[in-house]
Amino acid sequence: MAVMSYIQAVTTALREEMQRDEKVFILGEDVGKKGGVFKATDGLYEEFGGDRVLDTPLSESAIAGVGIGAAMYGMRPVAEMQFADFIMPAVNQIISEAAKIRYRSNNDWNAPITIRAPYGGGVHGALYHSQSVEAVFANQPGLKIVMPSTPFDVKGLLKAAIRDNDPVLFFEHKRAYRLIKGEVPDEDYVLPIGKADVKREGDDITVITYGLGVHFALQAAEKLAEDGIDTHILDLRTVYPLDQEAIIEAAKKTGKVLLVTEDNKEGSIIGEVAAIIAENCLFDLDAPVMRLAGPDVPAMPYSPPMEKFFMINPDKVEKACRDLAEF
Amino acid sequence: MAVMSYIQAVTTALREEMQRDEKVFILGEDVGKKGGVFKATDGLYEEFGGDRVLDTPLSESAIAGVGIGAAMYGMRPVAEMQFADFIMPAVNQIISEAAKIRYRSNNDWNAPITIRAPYGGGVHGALYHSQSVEAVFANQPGLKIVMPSTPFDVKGLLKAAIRDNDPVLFFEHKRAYRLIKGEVPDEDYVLPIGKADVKREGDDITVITYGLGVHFALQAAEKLAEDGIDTHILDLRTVYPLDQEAIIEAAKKTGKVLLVTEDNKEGSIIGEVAAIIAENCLFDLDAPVMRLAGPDVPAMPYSPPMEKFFMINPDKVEKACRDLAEF
Amino acid sequence: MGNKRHEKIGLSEEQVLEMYKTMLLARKIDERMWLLNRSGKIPFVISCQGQEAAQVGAAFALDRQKDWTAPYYRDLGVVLAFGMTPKDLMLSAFAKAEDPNSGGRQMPGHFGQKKNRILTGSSPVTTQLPHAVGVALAGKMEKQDFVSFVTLGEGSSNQGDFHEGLNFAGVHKLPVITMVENNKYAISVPFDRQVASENISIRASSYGMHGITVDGNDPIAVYEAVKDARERAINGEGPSLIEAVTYRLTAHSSDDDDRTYREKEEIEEAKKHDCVLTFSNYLKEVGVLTEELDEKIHAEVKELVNEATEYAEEAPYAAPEHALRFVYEE
Amino acid sequence: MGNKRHEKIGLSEEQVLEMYKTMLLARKIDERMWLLNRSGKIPFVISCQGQEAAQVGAAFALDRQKDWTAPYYRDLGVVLAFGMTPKDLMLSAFAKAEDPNSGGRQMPGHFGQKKNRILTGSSPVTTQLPHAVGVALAGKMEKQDFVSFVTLGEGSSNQGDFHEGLNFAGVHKLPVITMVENNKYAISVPFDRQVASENISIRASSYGMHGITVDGNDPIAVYEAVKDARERAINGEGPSLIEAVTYRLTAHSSDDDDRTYREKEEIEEAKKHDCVLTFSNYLKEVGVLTEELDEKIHAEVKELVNEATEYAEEAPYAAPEHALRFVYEE
Ligand SMILES: Cc1ncc(C[n+]2csc(CCOP(=O)(O)OP(=O)(O)O)c2C)c(N)n1
Ligand SMILES: Cc1ncc(C[n+]2csc(CCOP(=O)(O)OP(=O)(O)O)c2C)c(N)n1
Ligand SMILES: [Mg+2]
Ligand SMILES: [Mg+2]
Repeated sequence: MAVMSYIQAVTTALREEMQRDEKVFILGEDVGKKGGVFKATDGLYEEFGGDRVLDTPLSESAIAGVGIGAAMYGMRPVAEMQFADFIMPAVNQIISEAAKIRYRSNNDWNAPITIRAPYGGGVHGALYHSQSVEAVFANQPGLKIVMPSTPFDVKGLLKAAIRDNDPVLFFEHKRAYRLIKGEVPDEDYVLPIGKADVKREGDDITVITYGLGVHFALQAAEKLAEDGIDTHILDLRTVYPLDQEAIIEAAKKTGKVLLVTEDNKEGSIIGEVAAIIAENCLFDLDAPVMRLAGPDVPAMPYSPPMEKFFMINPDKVEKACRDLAEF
Repeated sequence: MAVMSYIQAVTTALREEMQRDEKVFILGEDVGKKGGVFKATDGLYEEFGGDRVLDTPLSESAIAGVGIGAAMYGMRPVAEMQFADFIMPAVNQIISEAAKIRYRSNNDWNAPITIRAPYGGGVHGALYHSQSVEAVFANQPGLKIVMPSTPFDVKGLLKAAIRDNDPVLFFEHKRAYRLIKGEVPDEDYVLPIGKADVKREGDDITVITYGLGVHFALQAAEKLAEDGIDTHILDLRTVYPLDQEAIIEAAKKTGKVLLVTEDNKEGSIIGEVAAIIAENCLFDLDAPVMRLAGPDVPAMPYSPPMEKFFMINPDKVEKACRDLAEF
Repeated sequence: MGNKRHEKIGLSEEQVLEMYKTMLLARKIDERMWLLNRSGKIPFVISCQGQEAAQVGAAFALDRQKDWTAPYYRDLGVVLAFGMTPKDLMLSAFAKAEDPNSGGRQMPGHFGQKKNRILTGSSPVTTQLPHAVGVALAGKMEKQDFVSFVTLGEGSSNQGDFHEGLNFAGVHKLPVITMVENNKYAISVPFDRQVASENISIRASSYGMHGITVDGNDPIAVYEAVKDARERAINGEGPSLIEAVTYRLTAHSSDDDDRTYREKEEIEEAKKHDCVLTFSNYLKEVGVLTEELDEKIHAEVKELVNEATEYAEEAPYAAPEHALRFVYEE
Repeated sequence: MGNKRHEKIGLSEEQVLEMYKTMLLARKIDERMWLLNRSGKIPFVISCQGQEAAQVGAAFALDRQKDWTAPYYRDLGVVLAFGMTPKDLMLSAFAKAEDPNSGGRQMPGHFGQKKNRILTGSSPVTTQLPHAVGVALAGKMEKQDFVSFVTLGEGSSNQGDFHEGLNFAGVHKLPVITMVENNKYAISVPFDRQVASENISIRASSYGMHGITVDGNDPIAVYEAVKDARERAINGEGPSLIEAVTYRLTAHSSDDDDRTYREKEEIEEAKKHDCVLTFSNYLKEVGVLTEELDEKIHAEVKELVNEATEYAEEAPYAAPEHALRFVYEE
């Protein structure tokens, strides 16, 4: 078992899948010679050649659309969007096409494409290199949206996404790329898409979150533990469709729920999590559902004071947890 | 005061605004000579000429993008997307551009564009002429999304949208176009964007909905009244950003809340409504929040039995209301 | 006995008769659908009428056992040539469970059938173009020798996906043939308010590919152009853009009334060049088609259409709850 | 005294000196930003280096009191010519409250300033092109006599918005000039893996517009091409597409390491044609610029850059809560 960074887990999963199945190939901007702007595909061009690690023109709709076509043929394309913010030109291909191909053809066709994109803030990326875009897609049956928090989850879930027979959006937190390290088994394994994961057992309050929020919650939980507050942490891992059962169980466990996202608050996927709780756990709650999120402004500003103001962090999570515990 | 159809209210609002302000112009596919595929712009080409009722090439991203450019210059473009389903190629222009222009320029620029699109099902429109697409945009601060239910609201809100100094998405229910009629004052009036509206006062249960759902709820309420169930109906009218105050008030009023949308359930805007209630009204609720929505399948099928199965209707609303009342 | 143009380019009598029959079949299915629509039996129809020559001419120039296609909604002629049956098409028109395109989930004109390598299509225009490029890319990666054939209207050639898809194909020299069926209108918008270039094929130069404009009313001319494009593709010379100039003989769809935006005279004039008529005349002139044979073909076609209509009308709908199936793999 | 090419096209000594100074100023601001970045004072820089001639040559051919522009992130030369000051630019680099582009909300290179008719720009490439078309449409509707000028990179010319925007402009014959600054790379992807056409200007024919490729290292050639395009636009002859062939002398941005994808020799070779250098040589050859004057200009520029840097470094950030302002009209 090796300790590796979040981004190394991405590269490892890609490499192993390409070795395992020659129908797997990568396409995107700068993924080839350069190895990606974040180096997620580093070394793959050298190992697998330019045909399987394909530098495309600067055209996200074509990257998605050509990938979908190849997937319908029977290939296993892994498309990279250079930043999640730049997935927007491909929305038509993703929502109108990828999501609906199986359904509209009555199961005759399917489009097993994986679309990877780095998302998230706290990297001085300003408005267009910091966004969380999952909510745009989290109302489209036919799609799955995976947002892993740890290197272990990255490897197992990215492999699962590539092998999945339906389209999967795979959002990687760009600040986690080098910040987050963890143990990753050398062997081949997959983790189930659609299943949330308890990252910490606790009895007093429940935090439900995903991505970098999981680490912020874990850090906050350490501090809270010092004061005898025991935090239960559920990592959604797949944010669409949600793991309702796990959410209900986690909410019922403590009766006090904090939902955390770094996306803008209104319309983010934690709204749906709150709705599931409101529908299913009303009489189990000891406090109103609480949400911690980015403010409802278009996106994270560039200047450090404003960026910090926008971005969630362990302190903000801790403070919200204390308020909830004291309720 | 004239009785007119929902679509006549659209045309009336457009005509009056174009007469009032010569900076207002219309652009879209087939809006000119043909008067729009639904005839929403009928007669305007004859009255205002081809320069102000502009038939564009078949390019939604250009329709939005050119409109945004003209709006930044100081015009008041009203862009038509032929069907809401076909707004997807324009998502980048709407989310990355229109929504963020004021914020990113620190208030130096603004983009007062109105984008109209017919949405909704029950018209044998199949997967791509029936969708509710509001959830795609309902997480984008800087945008406003208006979805009126009555001819009166259409006229007042469309005028307000055109005069608004920020971008507004204005979704019109295509089945309401000719189905729904109502009184519309002859004079010029605007209704406030961002405000929900009580469409029926009641004490037993609360239904919160929008668009065609309002009429289904009103019909159901009549039947329920016969059995002594008194229904309070809140029409959201603006689905983003939501009128939190009105939602909280309506939920508290009866303590039993049914949320209705014809969109797929998971990730629809009623999830956010439920979240607002879960945050603010926990101790005022006598029953779990209940949601009635389309099933989580990509979109409405064409064949009548499957379409009917998908689509909400007064009977489904009534049944849900009874379940809630009996809780 | 006129000039046998078809022979010069290697088309046999059997082939041209088969082409003629396919064109006629497409036309007659389409006409029947209008009747069914006007009598309230099917909610919607969108037509191939006027474009059969382009569709059938192109399809016959392909290897229909091997090549892949991503047709657009008017391509009745293409899908018939690729193996879809009149029954399949009528099942789709009636939205019945057995419809191989979508099981009644999509409107007619939204083709798709895996066994015949017809990619499933949607309503938003031009999205199929990058798909066809993707299939060509896959074929190249897998060292297959098929081509991928995609069609769209001239209005649709102004979507971003046209540009992005063709540039991708051009850069990677992929075996994909794009045929724009220029019927001069996009619903109500005429060519000159829609397309800024003098014609569509000139756009090929933006993508470093071969481009040509042909008379879309002449199935032999279209056959020749597509045959040539296919050879280029197979020889590694990359993609082609073909513009087939046609005319839309019907309204845009059963929901459209074209009298508000085009003159009756224009349509009357176009009808004189109706490709089914002119091809039939050609075949008669060159002695391939006799009156007798023509009658026989008409009768056969009619029989096929009748049979298909009856079958489809009787066939059951999918159960309401079937709407819940096949969102994801089951 | 060499051949005074600038005089032949009506450029005075003052004008060419002003152009030279603007190019130099752009270069020196950019160089300073790299220093600031490398010493950890600013998080990011994206460069104009190598493209100043194209930018300044183009801007000077416009009516800078009247015309509108939608520049892209490298266009330091354009925005300086349109009235943005070194101070404004340094305030943006330091993300300070007073930055007129965005108040420190956007990265440097995201220009915008209403008083100088510089449209606000974003990061997703090519979205500005339809905006410029929209401004041109508005100008035409309002019977104004300005043009709208938009730039982008050659990689960005493969986005759908390029096609959709230019086709719109072509159909409606709008007064918009699009200049593609072809610096041969889109981050790491070279021209031939990016663009399927032989050059960019050939794409003009897809939109029925005037197209021309010019040497982007020669400000006089670019000036001439844009001047001509502007006249066409003002005379109602419609839009133009100009390709200015340049080279990107730096890495893509301060986050990029270009050694992984291009040879040092290639860059060394390009530096020989560095436009600031070659233009300075030209001006000296034709006797417009003396060594003495050049030194004076350098000193002035240095002073401007120093002043701007100091001012911006000292200037305050916006308050944290300012992040909540201006989502909607207040
Ligand atoms: C993205 C998108 N926008 C709008 C429509 C509505 N629409 C359907 S067909 C059509 C016109 C298509 O014209 P053209 O491409 O010339 O094909 P034709 O119908 O003439 O064969 C339009 C606007 C659509 N289907 N997709
Ligand atoms: C839609 C979109 N996709 C990806 C990016 C990331 N990106 C920024 S610049 C760039 C390359 C642009 O190349 P080119 O258009 O040639 O301009 P240059 O930087 O060479 O001047 C890329 C891929 C982006 N900004 N927008
Ligand atoms: Mg057409
Ligand atoms: Mg470039």
